[in-house]
Amino acid sequence: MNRNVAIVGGGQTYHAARRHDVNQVEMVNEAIRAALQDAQMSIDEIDVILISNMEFFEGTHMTDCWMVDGCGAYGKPGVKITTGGTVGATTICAGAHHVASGLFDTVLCVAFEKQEEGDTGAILSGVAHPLWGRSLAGAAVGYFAMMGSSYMATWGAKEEHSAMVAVKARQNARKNPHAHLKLDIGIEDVLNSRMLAWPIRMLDMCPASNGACAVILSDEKTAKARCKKPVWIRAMETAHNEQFELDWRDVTTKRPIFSKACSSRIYKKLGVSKPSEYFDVFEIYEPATWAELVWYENLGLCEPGEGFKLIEKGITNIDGPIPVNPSGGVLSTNCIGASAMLRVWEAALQIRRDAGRHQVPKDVHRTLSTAYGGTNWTVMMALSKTLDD
Amino acid sequence: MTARVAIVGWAQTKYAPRLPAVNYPELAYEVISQVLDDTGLSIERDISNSISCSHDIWDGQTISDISINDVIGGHLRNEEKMAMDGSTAVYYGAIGILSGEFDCTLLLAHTKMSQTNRNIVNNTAFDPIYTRMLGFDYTSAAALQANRYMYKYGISHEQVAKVVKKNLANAKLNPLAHQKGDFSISDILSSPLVASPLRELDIAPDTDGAVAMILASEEKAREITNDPVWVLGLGTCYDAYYLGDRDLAEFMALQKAAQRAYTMAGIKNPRREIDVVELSEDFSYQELLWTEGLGLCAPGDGGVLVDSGATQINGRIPVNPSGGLLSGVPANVAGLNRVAQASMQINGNAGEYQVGDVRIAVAHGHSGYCGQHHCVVVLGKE
Amino acid sequence: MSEQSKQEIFEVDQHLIAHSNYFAGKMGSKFYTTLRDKKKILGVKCLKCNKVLWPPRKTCVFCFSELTQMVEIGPYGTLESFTLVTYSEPVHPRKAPFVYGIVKLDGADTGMAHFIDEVDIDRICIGMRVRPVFSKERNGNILDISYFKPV
Amino acid sequence: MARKAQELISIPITVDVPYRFAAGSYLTRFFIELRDNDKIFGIKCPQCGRVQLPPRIVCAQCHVKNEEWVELGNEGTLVAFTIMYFPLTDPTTGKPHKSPFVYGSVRLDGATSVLDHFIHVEPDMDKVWVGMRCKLVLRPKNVRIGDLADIQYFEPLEGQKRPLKQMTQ
Repeated sequence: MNRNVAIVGGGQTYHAARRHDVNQVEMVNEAIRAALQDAQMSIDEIDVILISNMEFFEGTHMTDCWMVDGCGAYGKPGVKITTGGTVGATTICAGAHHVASGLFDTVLCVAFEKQEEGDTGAILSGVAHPLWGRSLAGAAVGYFAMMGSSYMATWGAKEEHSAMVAVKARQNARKNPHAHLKLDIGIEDVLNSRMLAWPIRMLDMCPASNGACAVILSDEKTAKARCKKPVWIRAMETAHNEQFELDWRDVTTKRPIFSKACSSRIYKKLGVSKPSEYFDVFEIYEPATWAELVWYENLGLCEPGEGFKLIEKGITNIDGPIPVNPSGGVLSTNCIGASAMLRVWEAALQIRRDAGRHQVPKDVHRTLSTAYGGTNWTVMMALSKTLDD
Repeated sequence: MTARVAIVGWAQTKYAPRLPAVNYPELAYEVISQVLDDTGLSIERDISNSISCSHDIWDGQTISDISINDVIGGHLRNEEKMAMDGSTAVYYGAIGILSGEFDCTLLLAHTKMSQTNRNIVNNTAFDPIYTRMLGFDYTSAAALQANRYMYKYGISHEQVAKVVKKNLANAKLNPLAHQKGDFSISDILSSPLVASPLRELDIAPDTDGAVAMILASEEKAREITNDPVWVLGLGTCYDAYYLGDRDLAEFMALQKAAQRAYTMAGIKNPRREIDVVELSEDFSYQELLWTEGLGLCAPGDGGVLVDSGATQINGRIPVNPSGGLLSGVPANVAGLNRVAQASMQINGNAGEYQVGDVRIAVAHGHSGYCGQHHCVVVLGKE
Repeated sequence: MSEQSKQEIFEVDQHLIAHSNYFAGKMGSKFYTTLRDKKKILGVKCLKCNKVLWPPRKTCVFCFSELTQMVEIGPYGTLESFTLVTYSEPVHPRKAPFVYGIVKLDGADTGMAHFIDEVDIDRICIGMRVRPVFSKERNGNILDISYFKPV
Repeated sequence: MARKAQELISIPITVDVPYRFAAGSYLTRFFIELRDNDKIFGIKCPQCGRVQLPPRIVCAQCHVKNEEWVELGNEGTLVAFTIMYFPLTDPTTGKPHKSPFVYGSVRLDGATSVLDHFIHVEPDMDKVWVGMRCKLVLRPKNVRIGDLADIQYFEPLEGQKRPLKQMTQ
């Protein structure tokens, strides 16, 4: 990047299944006002506004234009970028590009989803090719079920291990006032929840949430002048995957995988050899429990086949040596368009030590966030506390 | 701007009302493989990232870049999608290169308008709480804008028809255009009424097609071509959303987007310094309104400008020598097609519709109804 | 692929159908319950811009101020623009031909897009004074106003 | 002062957009072969040799144009599966698939890609396993329309036994 870019503020709504009290514009505005307040900025100081959500999830075309009032975008530059579930992170990348280009100093990135208003089932089934598998679509659950059965058959993990992930997420969420599913549950509760597609149960999956997140980025000069605790964007990487070959669900695959390709690129950029030591906190995009275990391995936090041992030993707990998703993650809050932005914002809060009750006890200098969407796509972002970290 | 970005290649399909033999990834691949062949670049070796440009609802697929990913070289690589007009791909692509993150970016815009109904698609761009149930679409909204504009400034039907006459005549020179011909003003004013004052010939026709383009950093551009087209200025701007929020005869957002692009390009007097303009007139009257917004004449003088013949292909400031969108360019593809057409003018490659020696060209795109978001790109020669 | 070019053209008809439900928000709800129950039209006042906006919204589009003060506007208004629509689509609640207009209600600074009816199409003009005709059966949506007609 | 909760209004709208999707040159040939000749064709990448399903214009891995058609067997191996308990709605009909049912990925003989479809076995973990051999069952010719639904399901080949080592639980 030609200029250093910092996160100088951010905000989010509380996330919930029902937000009958606000329309989409009003909900987005809540996050924006929170972000401006956090950054101690007025809307007049924002140079560019980037607005994103899952395109057409709420059945509305050109949502960015509709959001203009609530975002303060009237008369300002901006564009709408969409990349599916990764879009929140893509939007922060786009914001960083805007700042690094030298054309703009301060950028407001906005991401949201009001899932209750759209027909999520119908729109999700539209992800499938219209002539290839749409009649069987909506099988995101089936996809992660196959991942789970492949994981168990290959590595000898048990359903209890995925349940441990489900419990960790919801117990962490109880410490996060913004999270959606704050459940005081144990392993038995997960195993007794409704079977959706073996071995995926209701509590193995993410919820459908309403919510928004906004993050403000600035150049180094503005950040140092205006912000007490700037968090620096150190590297970003995007990797998509081809349309029809979805090998992630098969843990034995020998083919190059988006997640490993992307992490090895970002590690190379940063000179990381041992990610579990280099990064202090991970905020990853896990739409289902089994995906979290596969992420551990794909990110190199452990050897292949060892992911379930990390959760078993509590290593990824909020107070463990490698905390993963202290916020409660996507398993606790999934306002899809905003989910990937929340991963980055929650990581920034950890660096600032502003995460409140879900702050990890250890020192946090560096974090890694991942996103997930499309047909196995990811965007990764590394943040640091200082430019020397 | 100290660092510079260049357009080093582009390719377009032939435009047609309906291309039923190909699906949209195949349509996209046609232009992607052509632009790679023309520039001698390979995805693996040269392209650092790609940006596609389309809408899920037009494509009939959720996250529709899923279907574009393979043909654009997105596998294990960086691909992003603009859910806006194609001009914004140039804007965002150039910003990515200026950021230092990328040095060679493949852009794509595609739409098959024939596969759905534009009015139903565009109805969903109206807010669901106060407007959508009334059944508006871009054509009926544009008709309100046209009427307001013509009323406010006394623009005549003949003046608006002159845009159609000029563009469809220009299109005869453009081998890729599909709507073209010599029409008299009375032919145009007697074409079937759609939504007053707009008639069939006032409205860009349903079209299928795609455009691909490659942007490069200055260093990379020098390796690729001897004829780079430089991106000198960029500007975007959002306007108010609701139809009644603004006087539809005004163009604050276009004016601001243009001002940003001109300032960046060092253009002080657009009327003198710009040699050719390719703008997005989804509807005939918009060419007049947008020429005002781009500062080519005073507010309200769009009609006078077209009367003067200045915007003719051989005029003082030719507008849409390619035939414009009225000649048949798909929604969303529009802005990227405008940039490609303007680039052809810069390089002297526009064939029969070359307007002479072009040093500065302006391309324009807009998204939403009645110009809710504008994007202006200033291009220049070495 | 000469073999393929001779193939039949294969197309498949599908619909993408999504049942959505959009919440109006508290201010929007007040607008609709007032329209439905009292046949009154509310806007919202921006004290900073000194403008009254329709539709009501919690943030001023022009200055980003938070808005709270709802005020009654209309019912009379002035036609800002209009169009006669000649085509029909399934999304239209009325059969063509019909007229759309933008009406700036008295006391408001922004316009409302809606239907215009009971009007002689040859005599309709910008600047014409109009008033709303409310639907007999009102359900809390924008069609609770049936259309505007000349005063 | 007790305040009555405000009535919150919502506006239901059904978005219904019609499409006429072009299958394109590759899928057209695939569907016609399936519909008229009971054959499944994949497409082979000239560079990496992957035989891909569905047939498509480029190999995403090599970014080269695919041109070589390869006829695949109508038998294959189950590589992943799940039992769906969730009554998934078929978006093209609006009706739910009857649950529970088995749904899996089969690698047809000769293909690199897998094909996801229904597996016609009892929804019982002991009756289905990774590595199970299956064959395609097509709809009767007179009702085929040139669609993936012309494949009814995969059914297991007879005379197979579940391998002992593969205990799922």
